[in-house]
Amino acid sequence: MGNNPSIRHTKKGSEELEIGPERIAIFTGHFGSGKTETAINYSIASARAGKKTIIVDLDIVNPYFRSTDKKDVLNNAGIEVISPNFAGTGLDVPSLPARIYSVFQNKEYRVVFDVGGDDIGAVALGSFNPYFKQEDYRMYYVINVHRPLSGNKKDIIEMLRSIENHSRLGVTHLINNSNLSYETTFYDIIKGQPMVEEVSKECNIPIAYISGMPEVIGNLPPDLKAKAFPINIFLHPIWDQ
Amino acid sequence: MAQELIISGFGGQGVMSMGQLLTYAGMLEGKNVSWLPSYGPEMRGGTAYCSVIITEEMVGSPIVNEATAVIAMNLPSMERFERTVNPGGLLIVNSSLVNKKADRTDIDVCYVPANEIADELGNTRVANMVILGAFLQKTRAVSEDSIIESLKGVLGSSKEHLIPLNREALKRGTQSVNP
Amino acid sequence: MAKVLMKGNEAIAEAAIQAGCRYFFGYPITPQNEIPAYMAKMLPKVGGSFIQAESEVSAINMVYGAAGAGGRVMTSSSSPGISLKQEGISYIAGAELPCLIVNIVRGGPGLGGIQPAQSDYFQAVKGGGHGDYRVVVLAPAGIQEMADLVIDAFDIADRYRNPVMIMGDGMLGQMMEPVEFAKKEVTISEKPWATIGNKEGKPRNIINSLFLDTQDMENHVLKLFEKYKEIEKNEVRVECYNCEDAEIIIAAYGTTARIAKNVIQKAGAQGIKVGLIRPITLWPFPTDVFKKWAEADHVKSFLTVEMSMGQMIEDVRLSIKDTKPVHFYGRTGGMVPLPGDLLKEIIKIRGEK
Amino acid sequence: MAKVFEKPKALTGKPNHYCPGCTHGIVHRLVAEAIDDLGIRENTVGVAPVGCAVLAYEYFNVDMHEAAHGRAPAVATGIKRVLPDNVVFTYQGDGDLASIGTAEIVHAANRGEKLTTIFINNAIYGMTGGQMAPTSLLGQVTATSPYGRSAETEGHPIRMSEMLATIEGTAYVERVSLHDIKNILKAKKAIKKAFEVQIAGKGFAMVEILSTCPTNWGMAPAEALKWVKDNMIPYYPLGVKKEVV
Repeated sequence: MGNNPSIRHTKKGSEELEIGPERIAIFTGHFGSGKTETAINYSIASARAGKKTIIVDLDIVNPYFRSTDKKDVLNNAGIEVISPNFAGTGLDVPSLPARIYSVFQNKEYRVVFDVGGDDIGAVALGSFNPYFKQEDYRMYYVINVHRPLSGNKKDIIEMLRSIENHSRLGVTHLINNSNLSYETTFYDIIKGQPMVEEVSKECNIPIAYISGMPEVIGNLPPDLKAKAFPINIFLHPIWDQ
Repeated sequence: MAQELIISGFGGQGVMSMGQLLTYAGMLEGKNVSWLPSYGPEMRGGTAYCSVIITEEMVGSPIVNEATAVIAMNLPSMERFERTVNPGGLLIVNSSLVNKKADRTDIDVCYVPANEIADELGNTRVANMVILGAFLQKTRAVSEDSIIESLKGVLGSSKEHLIPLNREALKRGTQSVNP
Repeated sequence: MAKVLMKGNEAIAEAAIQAGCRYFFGYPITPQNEIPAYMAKMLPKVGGSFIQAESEVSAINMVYGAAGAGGRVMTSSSSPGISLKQEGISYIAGAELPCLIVNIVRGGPGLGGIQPAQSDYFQAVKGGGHGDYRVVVLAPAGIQEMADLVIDAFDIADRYRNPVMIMGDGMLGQMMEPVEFAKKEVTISEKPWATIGNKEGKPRNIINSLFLDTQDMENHVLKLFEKYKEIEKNEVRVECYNCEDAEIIIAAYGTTARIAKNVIQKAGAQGIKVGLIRPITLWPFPTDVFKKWAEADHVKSFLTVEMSMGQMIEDVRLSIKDTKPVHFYGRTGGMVPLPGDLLKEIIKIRGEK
Repeated sequence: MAKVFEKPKALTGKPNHYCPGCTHGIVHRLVAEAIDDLGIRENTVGVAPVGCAVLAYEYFNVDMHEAAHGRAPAVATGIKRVLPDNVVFTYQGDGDLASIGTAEIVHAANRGEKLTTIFINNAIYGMTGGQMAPTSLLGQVTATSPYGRSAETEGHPIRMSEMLATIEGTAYVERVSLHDIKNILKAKKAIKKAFEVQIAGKGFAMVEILSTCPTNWGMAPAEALKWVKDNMIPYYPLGVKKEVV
């Protein structure tokens, strides 16, 4: 990754996230890529932009660190949350409520799907396949190059294809969310960009956003094609709350 | 006197039942008693032995490490337990199967041809009763009547016809040694 | 009823039948095989049911089912088998069901050997299975006590709706001593919570240990621990022997306590005053008794004797908060401490001061 | 006007948690109807498994036990020995019955325990999130068979009904499916029969029910039912595998 872009500190602080035109946004990606944080921030931005928003926690894989954990914050922002029946309880039955179907009927809402990690989590999308076929959606694939099994182009593309196979849906946009959690610097994000660009070129899928914490992302060079996606971290381990 | 004895022999020589008869007889006489078998692989053909305690005092540990008496029904038993007899104690050897003399000189050693005596009575299997008779003669640990009483309990009514034979074996054992 | 001469294992089985136990589920393992054999023979004669299960795992789950249905039920095994039963024991404790589990301990870890040991102490008193729970653990030192404790164990289990364990060892299981069964009337308390069919108009009974809500789960455990506090208050059993003027007090249970008693007599003959505290309940542990004797001036030190590398010694030290030295003497792997060696250890400890 | 659709007495009426299109709900209803039809509700004790049906004790309006994973037949055995005159059933999934609890089911059947077992075979682990089940089909992609189940490395899918039919203590085994109305009616008859066999004291009875898991299969409910018909039934042929008259 010797490609060291010239850094110009042209922007200061966070900027508002500009959400896409689609009614249905699906966030997929590797474990630990930052899907849930992106989905939560995306929902909040959507609500701030004046849209009636529902977030569907479709994570049937991970019992912790899920959007349902932030139900109060989301509800306060005017966002409805639909969760698996036992999310946040002591039981790991991943059953989904029938209410999920309502989001396909009522078109007034913008719907954000927070999908479970990897291709395994993406399987659950398959049960709604006939509905997705009926209208436009964006399926974001969130990439963090600083994670095992997504540190090179081959692995990233393999997972992308596998998620598409399991969910029976095509990824429409990429998000570069290369981060090292609390220790993320501006350079960590930028370091991931050339690889995400290669993936974009090979798969012919545009990069929609580069995401990161506001204080970091504010310094993006202006010549990048992707939009900045400032992320406020909502999911903290309990000892940090 | 308190008896802490080890009875040892091949599996099948009746060493366990000899110990149980003694223990049971001691209980009938109102003494404190315990019976502890060796168990495990030895049950399947090797040396089997049991520890018996008959005493007026409290029975502490049921294990006998320092014996007042040892009954050795075969050679391996004598080799293994001869050294555990207390000085001045008693070693009874089944000389039908052990053709060796004991090394110890500080103990009382009796040689009883138990199998031969039992054969004379027409049943090798009462060799254990013969040697038990010898033990009673030497120690007076319990009475012969108590042993017969216990035996009745073990044999049950269907095998009561075996009592006279066992009583005879016990008597022949008694006669085989000096008091 | 007159005294009879019985093996420890047989005495356990007979006592259980006399206590009204009618269901036994087990799997063969040495050195406790006389228990299932006795039960297989006797239970059908008293209208009970015996199953040699396909595994210890199944056996304990049959116990779980039978206990939930209101039956007076037990199982028995030895160390490796008890390890397999821990899953079920945790469920039974979680669902608050009464039952008796007998562990005739053998040497370990692993397959170990069949000779007597006390190395399952931690497993028995500190949990064994998963989760926050306690099992009442009774440690008899003779055959009469074994029989008496079996009968008490069923009552304790019913009173607190909690599994109770009898912990013996191969020696206690295999040895014979006279035992007398006091013929007393057995009254088994009502079990309105048992799943015997949901009669119209009555609340439904559910035997369960699953909680969806973490607060409910915590509340359930807190309730269990309220119960354990009651057990600690009411059920501690201990024997003190020769402690009144002892300079060294031995802490030992079961077989090792019997050996200790022998040695105490021998030491006394040599002018060394040794006492014994013998916990009969390993849980609840007789903490207060240890504390009391630790405060006595004449007691200079404690000596814990176990057939393990030293497990109960931790509870002894916790009980007296290390206010006096606590020494350890033990043999493990099926070896039994010899009285002579233990006496030497006592003489050595006395010389060190 | 006569009511045509009424909640069975043997269901509590508590809304169940199963995913849309999951066939657990149908089976619960069929079991409850059989209990009602036979008039045994007050005399029945059920055993719930670990798996998606872990909360079955909330839905069946009979006395219930919650068993550890795979152990339902052992728990049911214990109950039945204490209560020989009661009707005892287990409700188990494929991981519970055909994997971790194989020993328990085989030996309960072999002892001829007078139990009724409802066996849900949906070829996947639902609760833990779509892992390979012992009954997953060859080539089936799951979380733990990402390249498709291969006979070489994962072995062949296990046919429990055929296996248990070879056991002397088994009195009745039938495999049914829920992929259309006609088959649902057949399933209902089979479930009722499995209770009747127990009541008659004939021995062990089991109904294997080919079921769906739309969420973990990643299929819409209708697609899932079609998948049962096209893929599961050819490997798991329907019908009575054993019946002792």
